[in-house]
Amino acid sequence: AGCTDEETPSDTPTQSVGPTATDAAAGIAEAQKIVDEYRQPPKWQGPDAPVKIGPVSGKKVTYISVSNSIPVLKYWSDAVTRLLQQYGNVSMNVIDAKGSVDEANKGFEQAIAQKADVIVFQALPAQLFQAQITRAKAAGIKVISANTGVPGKVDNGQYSEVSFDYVKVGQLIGDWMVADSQGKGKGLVVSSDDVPASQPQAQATASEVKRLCPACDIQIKDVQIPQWQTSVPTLFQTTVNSDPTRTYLLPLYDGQALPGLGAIRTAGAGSKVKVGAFNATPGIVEQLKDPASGLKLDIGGHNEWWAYACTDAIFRALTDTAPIQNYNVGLRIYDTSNANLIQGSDEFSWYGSTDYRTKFPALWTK
Amino acid sequence: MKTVERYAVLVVWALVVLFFSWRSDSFGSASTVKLILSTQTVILIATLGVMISLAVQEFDLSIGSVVGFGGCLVAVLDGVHGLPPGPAIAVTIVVCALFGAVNATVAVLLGVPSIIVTLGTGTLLTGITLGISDSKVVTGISAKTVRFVTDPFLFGIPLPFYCGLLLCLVLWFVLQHTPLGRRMVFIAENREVARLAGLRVTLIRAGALVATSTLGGLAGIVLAGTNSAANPQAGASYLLPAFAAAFLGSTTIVPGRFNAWGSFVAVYFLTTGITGLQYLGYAGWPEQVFYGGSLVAAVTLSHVAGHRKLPTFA
Amino acid sequence: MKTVERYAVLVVWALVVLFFSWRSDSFGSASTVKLILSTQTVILIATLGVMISLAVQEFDLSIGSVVGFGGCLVAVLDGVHGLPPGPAIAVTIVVCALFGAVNATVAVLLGVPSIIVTLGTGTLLTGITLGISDSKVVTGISAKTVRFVTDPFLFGIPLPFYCGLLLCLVLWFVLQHTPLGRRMVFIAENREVARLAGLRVTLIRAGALVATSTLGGLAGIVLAGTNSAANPQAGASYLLPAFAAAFLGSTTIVPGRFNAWGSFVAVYFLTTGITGLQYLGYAGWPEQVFYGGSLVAAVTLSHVAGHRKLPTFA
Amino acid sequence: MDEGPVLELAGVSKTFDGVRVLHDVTLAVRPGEILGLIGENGSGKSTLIKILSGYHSPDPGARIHLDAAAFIHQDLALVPSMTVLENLRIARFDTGFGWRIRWSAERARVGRFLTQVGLDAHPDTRVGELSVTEQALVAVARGLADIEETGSSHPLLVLDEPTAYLPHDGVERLFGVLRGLAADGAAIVFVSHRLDEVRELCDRVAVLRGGDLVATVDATEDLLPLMLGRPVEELYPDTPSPDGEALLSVSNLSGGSLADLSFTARPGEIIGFAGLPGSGYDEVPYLLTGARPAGGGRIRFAGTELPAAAVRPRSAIRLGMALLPADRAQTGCAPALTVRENMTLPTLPAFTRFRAFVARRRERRAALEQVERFGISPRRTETALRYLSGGNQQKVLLAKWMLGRPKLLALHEPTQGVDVGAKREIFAHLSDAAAAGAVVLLSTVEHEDLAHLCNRVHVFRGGRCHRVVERSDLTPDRLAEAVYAS
Ligand SMILES: Nc1ncnc2c1ncn2[C@@H]1O[C@H](COP(=O)(O)OP(=O)(O)OP(=O)(O)O)[C@@H](O)[C@H]1O
Ligand SMILES: Nc1ncnc2c1ncn2[C@@H]1O[C@H](COP(=O)(O)OP(=O)(O)OP(=O)(O)O)[C@@H](O)[C@H]1O
Ligand SMILES: [Mg+2]
Ligand SMILES: [Mg+2]
Repeated sequence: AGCTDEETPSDTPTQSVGPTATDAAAGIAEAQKIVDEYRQPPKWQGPDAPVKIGPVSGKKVTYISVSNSIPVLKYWSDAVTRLLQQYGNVSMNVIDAKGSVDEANKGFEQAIAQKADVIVFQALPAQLFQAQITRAKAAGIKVISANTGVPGKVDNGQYSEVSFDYVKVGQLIGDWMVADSQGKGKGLVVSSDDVPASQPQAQATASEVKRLCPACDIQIKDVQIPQWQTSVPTLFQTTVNSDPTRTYLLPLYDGQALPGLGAIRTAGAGSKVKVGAFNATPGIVEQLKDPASGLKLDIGGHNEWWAYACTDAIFRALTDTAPIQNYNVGLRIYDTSNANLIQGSDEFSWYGSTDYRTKFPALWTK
Repeated sequence: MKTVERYAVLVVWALVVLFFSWRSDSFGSASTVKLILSTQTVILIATLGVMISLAVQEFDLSIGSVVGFGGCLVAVLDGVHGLPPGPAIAVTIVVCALFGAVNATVAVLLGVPSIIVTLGTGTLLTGITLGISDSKVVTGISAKTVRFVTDPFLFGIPLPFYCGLLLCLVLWFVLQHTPLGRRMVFIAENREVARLAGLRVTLIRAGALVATSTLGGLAGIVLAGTNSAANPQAGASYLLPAFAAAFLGSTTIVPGRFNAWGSFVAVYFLTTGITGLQYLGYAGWPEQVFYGGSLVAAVTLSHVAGHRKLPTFA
Repeated sequence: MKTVERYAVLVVWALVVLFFSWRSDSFGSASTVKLILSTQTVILIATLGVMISLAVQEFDLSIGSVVGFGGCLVAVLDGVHGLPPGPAIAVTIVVCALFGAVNATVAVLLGVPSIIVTLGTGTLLTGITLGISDSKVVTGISAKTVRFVTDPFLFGIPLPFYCGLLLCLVLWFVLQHTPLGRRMVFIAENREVARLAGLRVTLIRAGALVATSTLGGLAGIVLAGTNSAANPQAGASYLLPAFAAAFLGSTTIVPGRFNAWGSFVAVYFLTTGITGLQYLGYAGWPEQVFYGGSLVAAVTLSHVAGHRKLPTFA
Repeated sequence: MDEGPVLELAGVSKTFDGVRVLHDVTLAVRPGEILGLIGENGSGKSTLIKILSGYHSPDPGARIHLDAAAFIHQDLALVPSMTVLENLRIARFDTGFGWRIRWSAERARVGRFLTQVGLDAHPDTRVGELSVTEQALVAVARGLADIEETGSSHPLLVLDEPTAYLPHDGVERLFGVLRGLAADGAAIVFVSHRLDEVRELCDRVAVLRGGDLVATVDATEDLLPLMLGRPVEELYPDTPSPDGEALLSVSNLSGGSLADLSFTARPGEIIGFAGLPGSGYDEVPYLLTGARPAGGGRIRFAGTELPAAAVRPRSAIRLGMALLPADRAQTGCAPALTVRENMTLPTLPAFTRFRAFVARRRERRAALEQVERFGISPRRTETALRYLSGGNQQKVLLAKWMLGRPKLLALHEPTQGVDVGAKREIFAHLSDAAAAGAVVLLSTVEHEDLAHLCNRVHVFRGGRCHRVVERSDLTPDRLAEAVYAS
C-alpha cells in the first residue's frame, strides 16, 4: 500500500487492497506506517509517457466548473487556464455553473456552439451529463471529467478522468484514525452525497478502518451542501453527546467541517474530539494549530500539481494520446505533529515538493 | 412615459447585447442565440409556474423542490422501474399536481399564508426527493425520452423551448384576454372584494397553486430529460432565479402585472448578461455582480420611467 | 381558543421534546439544552433581522448575503488588515447598515418593491463578498475575537446567545410596548392610513430595512467568530431558515403579528426536531422531512386553533 | 297573474363567535315591490344581505328561497386599480371564440349602464381615478348590469346604502331607475339611513333592531321610533356662534380639480362645502391637511403661515388639524387591528410613560371612554375593527380624531352610513368641538345637514367657489338651488 501502490483502482472502491490484518497490532502498525509516510513530502509518481503538443497550438478548451465561488475550484480554473496558455498556446473558456445543472448544460452547448476541441467538467456528477457527452462526442469534442472520485474511472463516455485519488484520501483518513486511536477509535464519517467524489471517499475510509482495525467502529451519515451550515454543528455535538467515546469526526472536506469546528469550540470540546478531513484549505487548515477547534487532521491534495495533471490530460485529449489512469497527484497529511508546515500564504510551499513543475513540462514535447 | 416603461427592460437588453457584441467577437452570432434560447427552458417553465401563483398574490416557495422532485421521479419511474416515457411523464405530472393540491388545501382551504405553507412543504418534498433517489443521481432515463427532449426540433433548438414558447402564448392569452385572467388580477388586488363580486376565489387560488406545481414538475422533467439523469439537489438553484425573472417580468410588457411575455423577456435578459460575461472570460463573482446589478437597475429604471406602482408584495 | 392558538407551537414543541426524550437516552439532558441554545445564535439573530422588516411588510431577501458578507468583512478587516476586533466589528456593522440604507433608498424612496430590490442587491452583495474575499475562506480572525464569541459565558453558553436573548427582549419591548412598534403594525396593515395619521412611514420602513441588514451583519460576525474563519459562501444557507422561523414565530405568542418571542420559540423549536433526529441516528433526508413537516403542522395547528387570519403575505 | 315571492326567508339567524347578530328573521318580497330595510348601525342589515349573497352562511335552520339576485354591497366592493369595465363585468364577461373577452361588445354594454346611472366616464378609466360619488354610481351600474345578466323576469336587486355617497340628483336618477326595474317585475331591497328616501321610494319597510325584525310596515308609518325603540330627539344641535380672530385663512388654494380658493374661518365656525361631483368641493379637506399635494396657495393656521404645497399630514396634525376621509376602507382604517389601536394611532404619545412605552391601561381607558361617548357597539375596545358594522367603524374613526382635540376638523362625508341616532351624536360632538373653539370644515352631499349645521356654505362649480351661502339664507332648498342652478 501507500505511495508505491501502482494497482489501478478497482471498479468498486470500497473493496480495498492489501493484506487483511488479522491481529490488531499489525493493523495499527500498518496504519501508522502509512500515516508516517504521507506526513512526508509527496514523491513524484506521475506518468512517463511523453505527449507531442506541437499540434495543440490555437485549440480551444471549455472548462465547466461546478461553482467558482468555491475557492479551490476557482484556483484550478485559473491555474489550468494559465498553464494551457503558457505551454501549449491553448485558450480556455471557463464557465461557472454556479451550482446549477442548467448552467452546466449551457456550458456544454456553448462549447459545442463554439466548436471547442475539449470540454472539461469539474466536480459535477458524470452521470448527469451522459447525453451532453454523447452530443459533444458526436461533434468531435473530447470530454474530460475532473474530480468525480476515482482516478481513471470513465463509464459515462468521457475520454478520461483526472482526479485526486479520493479513494486513497479516504483510506488515509481511516489509517490516521486507526493509528491515532491505537486501534480503539470510534468514528463518524460525514459524507455529502451531492458531491460526486463523496461516496468513494467515505466508503474507502470505512473499509480501510474495517480492514486494519476490527475493534474500531465507523458510522456514515450524510449531510448535503445546503445543510452544511445548519446541520453539521448540531451533528457534531449530538454525536459527542450521545456517545462520548465516538471522538473521531470525519467530514469529507474541511469546508464541510468548518461550521462544526465552531460548534466544537463553542462547546469547549476541542480536547475531547478529533476532527479529520480533506483539502487543507488555506484558512481552515490553520486551525490545526488551535487546539480549541478540535481539528486534528487535514489531508492536503496538491492543487497546483493537480492543475498540471489536468493540463496534461487536456494535452493528451487534444492530441489523441492515450489517457493516464492515475496521476497520483501529491497528497500530504497535516496533523498536529507537522502543523508548523502551515506557514505563509503560499500553500504550495507546505508540501515540500516541486518535481511536478519540471516533470510535466518535460513530457510535453513539441 | 408608458411606452418607455413598457420597453425599458427591452432597451436595457438591447444595450447589453450591443455591448457584448462589441467586446466579444464570438458573442454576436446565431450560435449564441441558439445557445441562449435552448438552455434556459427549465428556468423559463419554472418562472411561468411561479408567475401564475404570483398573479393571484400567492407565493410558491416550493417551486425549486418540485423541479428537483419532478426530475427525480421521472428518472426513477423511467430509469429504475422501466416505465415507458409516456406514462412516466404523465405520472410525474399528476404527482406534482397532487403536491400542488396539498399546497392549495393548506393555503387556500385552511387559510394559512401560502408563503409559509410552501416553505414547509418544499423542504418536506426535498427530503422526500432525497429519500426516493437515495440521495444519489438517478440515471437510466431511456434514450427515447432523452432524444425527444434534446434533439434539435426547429432552427436547431430542441422541442422543450417551443413548449415553453407555447406555454407563454397560452398564459399570455389566458391572462390578457380571457375572463379568468382578469379575475386573477381582481383576486390579486383584493380578495375580499373579489369574493363579494361573486368570483370563485378559492377555486382560482387553488388552481393557480396546482398549476405552479404542475409546471414545476414539467420543468423537472425537461431538466432530467436534458441530462438523461436527475440530481436530487438540482431543484434548489431554480428558486431565486425564477422569482427574480417573474418579478423583473412584471415591470415590462404589461408593467405592473405579472405577465407571460414579461417573464419570457426577463429570463432571457438575465441570461444574456451572464453568457456575455462568460464569453469575455469573467466567470465567477463578476457574473453575480452583473446579475444582481442589472436586476436592480432594470426594475428601478422601468419603475422610474413609469411612475407607477409595481405589483406590491408586502 | 385564543390561548390554544397562542401556545400551540409551544405544545407541539413540548410533545417533540417528550418524544425524543423517550426514544433517545441522551436527548433529555442538560448538554442537549446547551447544544441547542448555543449553536443557533446566528440563525436567531438573522431571524430577528428579517422579522423587523416583515413587521412593516417588507421582504428582505438579502439577509443571507449580508450574513455572508458581514462574516467575510470582519474576517478581512481583523484577519487580513489587522484591525483590532473592536473597530473591525464596528466597521462591519456600519457597512452592513449602509447596505441596508441602499436597500431602503431603492425600496422606500424610489418605491420599488423590497422583495425585488433585495433579490437583486443580495445577489450583487454575494458577488462583492466573493470579490473581497477573493473567493477564498478568510482566516486570521484574532484569537481574542474568537474567544469572545465562543467562550462559555453563563451556564456554559457563550455570549452571543445572550446577545440574541437581549435582542429578543429589546425587540419584544419595542414591538409590543412602544409607539414605534404600534406604528410598525399600522404601516404593515395600511400604509396610507399610517401616512394620514402623521406617521413617518418612509423613515420607519427605511429604518426597518437598515435594522435588518445591521442584524444580518451582526449574525455574520458571530458566524465568523464562531468558526474563526469566514466562508464567503456560508450566508446563503440562512435565508430560508430565517424566513421559516420568522413566519412560524408569527403564529405563536402574539399570533397574527411578527413578534420577537415567537421568533425565538420558532428557531429553537425547529432545531429541536433536527437535533432529536440526529440523536436517533437519522441524519440526512429525514431531517428535512421533519423540518418541513413540523413547520407546516405547527403553523396549520395554531391557525386552526385560532380561526384567525395570520399576517397576510400575498 | 299571481306571482310567488321573489325572495322568501324564514328563521334566519347568524352568530359570530357566540354573539347573535341576527335572530330568527322572516321576510318575503314580491315581484314589483320595493322593500326598505332600516335599522340602527350594527342592527344586522349588512349581515342579512351578505347571507343572501352567500358570503356568510346562516346558522342552521334557516330557509331561504331566492332565484336570481344582484347585490350592491356597502363600501361598494370595487377594486380601484382596475377599470370601470373590469369592475362591472368581472364576474360575467362576455366571451367569444376561445374564451376571449369581447372587449368592444363589453364596452358598448358598459357604456349603456353608465349612461343609465348618469355617469360620464369611459369604461377604461380606472375606478381609483373617480371620486367616491362616481364610484358609487359604478357600483349601482354593476348592480344593474348584474340584474340584466340574470335574465330573470323577476330578479331581486339588493342595495346596501347605495346613496350614502350620492348627491341629490344622483339619488333621483337612481330612484327613477329602480322604479323602472320594479315596474318591469323586479323586487328590490333598499337599505338606507335616510328615512326620507326610504319613505319616498319604498312600498313597505322592514325594521331591524338589535338583530330582530321588529316590524314590517307600510312606508307611510312613523319609522323613526320603530327603528330606535325610544323617543326621538332633535337631530341637529344649535349652530355655535363664532368669535375672535381668524384661526384659519386660506388664500388661492388649488390642487386636484380645485382652483384658487380663498376663505377665512374663525374659531367656532362650521363651514360647509357643497357642489356637484368633480366641482372640487370635496378636495378641500384633503388639500388643507396635506393628504393630497396642493398645487399652490398659502395657508395660515393658528399663527403659522406656510405654502399649501408644503403641508404634510404629519405637520398638519402637529398644527392641530384632523382629516376624516370618506374612503373608509382604503384610507380610513386598519380593519385587522383593534378598535383601541385604531383609535389611539395619531395620539399615541399621549398614552405613554416617559414618552417611551405605551401605558396600555390608560390607553384602554381612553378608548373605552370614546366608545361610550360615541355609543360604539359592541362596547368593547379589543375587537378587530373589521367586525364592526360600517356605521360603527365610522364612529371609531371620528372618535380617533376627537381624542387629539383638534383645532381644525376637515371632514368628508362624516356621517356616511351612520344611523339617525348616531348622526345626532356626531353632530353634537362637532358642535361641541366648535363651541370649544375649533374650526369645522364639512364637505358633504347631505344638503340638509349643511343647511342646519353650518355658519356658511361654499358652493363650487367647475373647480371654483362660485357662491357663498350665508347662515341667514341657509336652507336645504336654497342650497340645492345654488348647487344645481346652471
Ligand atoms: N365577520 C364578523 N364577525 C363578528 N361580528 C360581526 C361580523 N360582521 C358583522 N359583525 C357584527 O354584527 C353586527 C351587525 O353588523 P352589520 O354590518 O350587519 O350591521 P348593519 O346593520 O349593516 O350596520 P350599519 O348600518 O352600520 O352598516 C354588528 O354588531 C357587527 O359588529
Ligand atoms: N383591461 C381592459 N379594459 C378594457 N379594454 C381592454 C383592456 N385590455 C385590453 N383592452 C382592449 O381590448 C382590445 C384588445 O386588447 P389587446 O390590445 O390586449 O389585444 P391585442 O391587440 O389583440 O393583443 P396584443 O396587442 O397583445 O397582441 C384593445 O382594444 C384593448 O384596448
Ligand atoms: Mg394590442
Ligand atoms: Mg351595513
